[in-house]
Amino acid sequence: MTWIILLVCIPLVVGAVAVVTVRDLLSAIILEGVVSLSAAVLFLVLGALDVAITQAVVGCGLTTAVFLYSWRRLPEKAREVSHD
Amino acid sequence: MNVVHLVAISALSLFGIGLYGLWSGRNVLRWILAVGLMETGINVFLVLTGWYPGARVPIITESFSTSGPVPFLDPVPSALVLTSIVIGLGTTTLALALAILHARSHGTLECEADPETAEVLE
Amino acid sequence: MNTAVAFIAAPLAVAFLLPLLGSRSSWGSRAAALLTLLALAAVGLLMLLSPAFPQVVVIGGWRAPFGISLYVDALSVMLVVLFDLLALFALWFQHQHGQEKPVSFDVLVLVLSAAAAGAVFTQDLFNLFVFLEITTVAALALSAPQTGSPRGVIRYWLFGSVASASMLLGIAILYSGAGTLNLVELGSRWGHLTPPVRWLSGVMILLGFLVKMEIVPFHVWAPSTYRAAPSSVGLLLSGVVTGLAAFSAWKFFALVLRGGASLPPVSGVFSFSQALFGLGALTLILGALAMLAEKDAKKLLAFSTISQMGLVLMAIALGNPRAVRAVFFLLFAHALGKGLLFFVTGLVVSRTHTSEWRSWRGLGAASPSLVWFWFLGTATIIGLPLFPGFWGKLTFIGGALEMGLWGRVGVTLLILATVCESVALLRVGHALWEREGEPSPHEGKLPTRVSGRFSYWAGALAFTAAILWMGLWPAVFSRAFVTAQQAYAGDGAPSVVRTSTDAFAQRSGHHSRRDGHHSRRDGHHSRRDGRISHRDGNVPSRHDNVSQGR
Amino acid sequence: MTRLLAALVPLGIVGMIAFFLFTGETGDRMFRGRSELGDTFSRRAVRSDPPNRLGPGSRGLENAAANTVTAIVLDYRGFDTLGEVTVLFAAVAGAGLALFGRRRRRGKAAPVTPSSLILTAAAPWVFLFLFVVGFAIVLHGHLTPGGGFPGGALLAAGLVLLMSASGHESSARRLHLLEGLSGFAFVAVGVAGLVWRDSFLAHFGDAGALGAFWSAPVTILLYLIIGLKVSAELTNAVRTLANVEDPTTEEVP
Repeated sequence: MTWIILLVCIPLVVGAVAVVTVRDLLSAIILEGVVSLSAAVLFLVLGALDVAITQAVVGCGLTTAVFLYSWRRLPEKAREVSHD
Repeated sequence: MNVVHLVAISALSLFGIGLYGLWSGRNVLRWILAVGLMETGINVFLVLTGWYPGARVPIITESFSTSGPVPFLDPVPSALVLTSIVIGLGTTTLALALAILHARSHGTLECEADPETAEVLE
Repeated sequence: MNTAVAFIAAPLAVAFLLPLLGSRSSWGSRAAALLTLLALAAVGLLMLLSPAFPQVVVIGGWRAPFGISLYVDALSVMLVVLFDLLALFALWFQHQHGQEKPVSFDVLVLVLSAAAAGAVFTQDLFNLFVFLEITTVAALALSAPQTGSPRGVIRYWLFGSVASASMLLGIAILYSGAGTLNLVELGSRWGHLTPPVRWLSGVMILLGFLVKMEIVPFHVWAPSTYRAAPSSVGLLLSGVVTGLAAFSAWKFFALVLRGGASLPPVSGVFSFSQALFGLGALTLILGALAMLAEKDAKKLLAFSTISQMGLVLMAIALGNPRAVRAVFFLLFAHALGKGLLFFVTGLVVSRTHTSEWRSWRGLGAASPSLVWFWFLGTATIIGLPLFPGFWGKLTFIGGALEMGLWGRVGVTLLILATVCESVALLRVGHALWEREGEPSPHEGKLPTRVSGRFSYWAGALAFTAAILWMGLWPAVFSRAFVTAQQAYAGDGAPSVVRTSTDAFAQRSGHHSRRDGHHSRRDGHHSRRDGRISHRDGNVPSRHDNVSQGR
Repeated sequence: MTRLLAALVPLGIVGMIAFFLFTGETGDRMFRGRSELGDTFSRRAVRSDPPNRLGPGSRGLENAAANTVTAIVLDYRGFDTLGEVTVLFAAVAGAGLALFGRRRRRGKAAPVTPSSLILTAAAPWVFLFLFVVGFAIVLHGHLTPGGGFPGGALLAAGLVLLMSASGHESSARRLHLLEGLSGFAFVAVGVAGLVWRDSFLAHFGDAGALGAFWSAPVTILLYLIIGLKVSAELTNAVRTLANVEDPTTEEVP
């Protein structure tokens, strides 16, 4: 049990680091979804089933969907990341 | 140091990574993502405050007995986290609308300090 | 006695139904929104006339530590009436003088007023967080500019989000330590928490409030947001959103932190309250100085708000009975005065299409009343004798002088800041008034006369009446403030829980009412030696905070 | 340099929080898991002692929702949930205000997604599936995990899919009707509690037997309302964000 919990923490933290470091914005959005999903799995393992389901559907699914819908509406130039 | 502490540290590091994301970049979309990370971290932390090894799903079934300790995960933080997740979705939606406005008026998502508004004390 | 619920439920119900009338703001939806707010203000005034205070309104039928309860006293009803009237006025102004807005504008103003009422009344920390979150979301959406750069608002969102995150983390830590969310119960368990829990949760939750109060290192979002927002929204931001944050911060500071006295001192050199006092003083003086350098009228008013909130924070940190009353006085005076100033600014901007106040020259020649209303607002804010701000600052000085050296430094800074603020505001008034010199850039091309309209006089005279009432006859306010301060500082607030629990035992699920007997207790226990104690020593953790550790 | 600072400061903050929370007396007291509050809710013991046997079939409880989290979300702390629904409502209305503030939209709005044959053919069936599952989750919120928010989100997913497949946006007016009426219904249930139980949002009527489908009637009703509200809200949010005109073709009056 303990190991499962700790195992879920790895994608959570690694994914979060990836979100803030990855260059491409679209990948960052997808990675954010991965982080949310790992959080949902973590909630599941911890026994907070209500939270897990809500996190999976609302926090992961819908938030990513909203991100992607607004992504589609951004002008081409805005999607690029400036190189500093 | 046990498993609770390790999970709590991951939750707190999510909070810290979000802060780093806010601080290191200028991109509005990345800011929104970073705030999302902070919220996720806090939600995990909050659920964890009600957890202990062996905690069960807080639904009353046959095996529940009124005497003795309640074998459940503390349901109050779970209820708070439900609220916080939905609030997070709301603020994210609004922030994305602002990001679209920004892209519309500046053609980019890089949010520099406005030279017009950067004056005294800013 | 569930009337107080109407202040939350009614605007929400109307707000939910308004979009059904169509997506553009129509005659019907405007009338519905305005009438709702007007009716609520009237109900509030009627409640004040029949003093059945304080009441505890139990939501959902669950007694206080388990469910959410509202604490309704004269002060909170007055605040809610003030917020409703400001919301009413902002809507009225936007429809009469501002640009055309879709119905979601009306909806958001209603939601804002409902959330403000909820946050004023609630006795539950998480519930307070939720309501503050609603006000932030509504204020963000209202201040998003439809043309031009949204950068100011994005900054507001950024700061607001970090503030909310910090506050939520603080709540999580506090809950895991104390196991309750009720403010009063948190206060009574506060002393049993370990110092790290107290420190972390106290600092993180207060940080959330301070960002929303625009206190100096965290004020960065405010000026650009005010500049981008329409004036009606500026009025809401300054009077309702910021005032609400200040009131909530005070509620948390007084009920849970016990005036900061129960936090261990940082290093033996200064205490938590002294740190807050220092932040407030910094905000007060820097805000006032920034006003002198500011060319944009809306940003000037934003810096004035920042400066005033610094003063409010100083009063909160002082925490003695007079200073607490000063908090309430200052909140009311600031909301009224700033409302009038934003009203004039909005009118002028709607004519000149610029908020650079130097180019407003000569407008007052066409509408002299405009200038008078600007001066009236200025007098209210800076505290000319017999204006509301005067009572606020006088009470503050009285409270500060009880606190020894710190207080005296605070009073000196207040006087300096008031001078700066007066100069800055009067210069704008003078620019409006000025007739000589080079001709006004608006000469001839503007219908500069705004004073002929009914809506103008209705709005301006309403503000004038409120200002004169509070300035000339502060006794009504003062009485409510004293009662509230004593209830929160002493045995009153803890018995909010106790009484509702007792009543619960008798009539399950019902609200209860407390008689105001505590109001007869004398709250002045100032001693001349510079140390004061609110009660005579029987609550050891509750003694003087700012001068502690000297 | 700034990057280093940006990394070190959060690290310091998090490290400090972790250090203070996990060591010493605080470390012993933190994360014990159970709170008096949660225990009382779990035992349904706020008003009085629960019956001897609290389990499936128990009657006469103060709250008969078997799922304690649901009991808290909709009953003990139902006021928070009203606020939560309002945040979502305000955010979606605000996104609309921010994006379409002064602009009158002309002509037909852009389709949400270009529809393909496969999508068009499959959409009704997927919609039906999501619709049934969504409603099942909403209606079982008092017994099983889930409830109005995830269920409503599934309903919204179905609606958005239908919108995408048919290539035109679903009638804004109908969405507003659903959004407004369900929000109003939430407040109306609260007022009904005020009328019958003398307290806003108090649950009225017989709570029923714990664990039965027809138990905790007000909880079912509120979750149904929330499910509809959330689905309307989220569909509206997607519609708002998806219909932003392209800045190149946009005309500013």
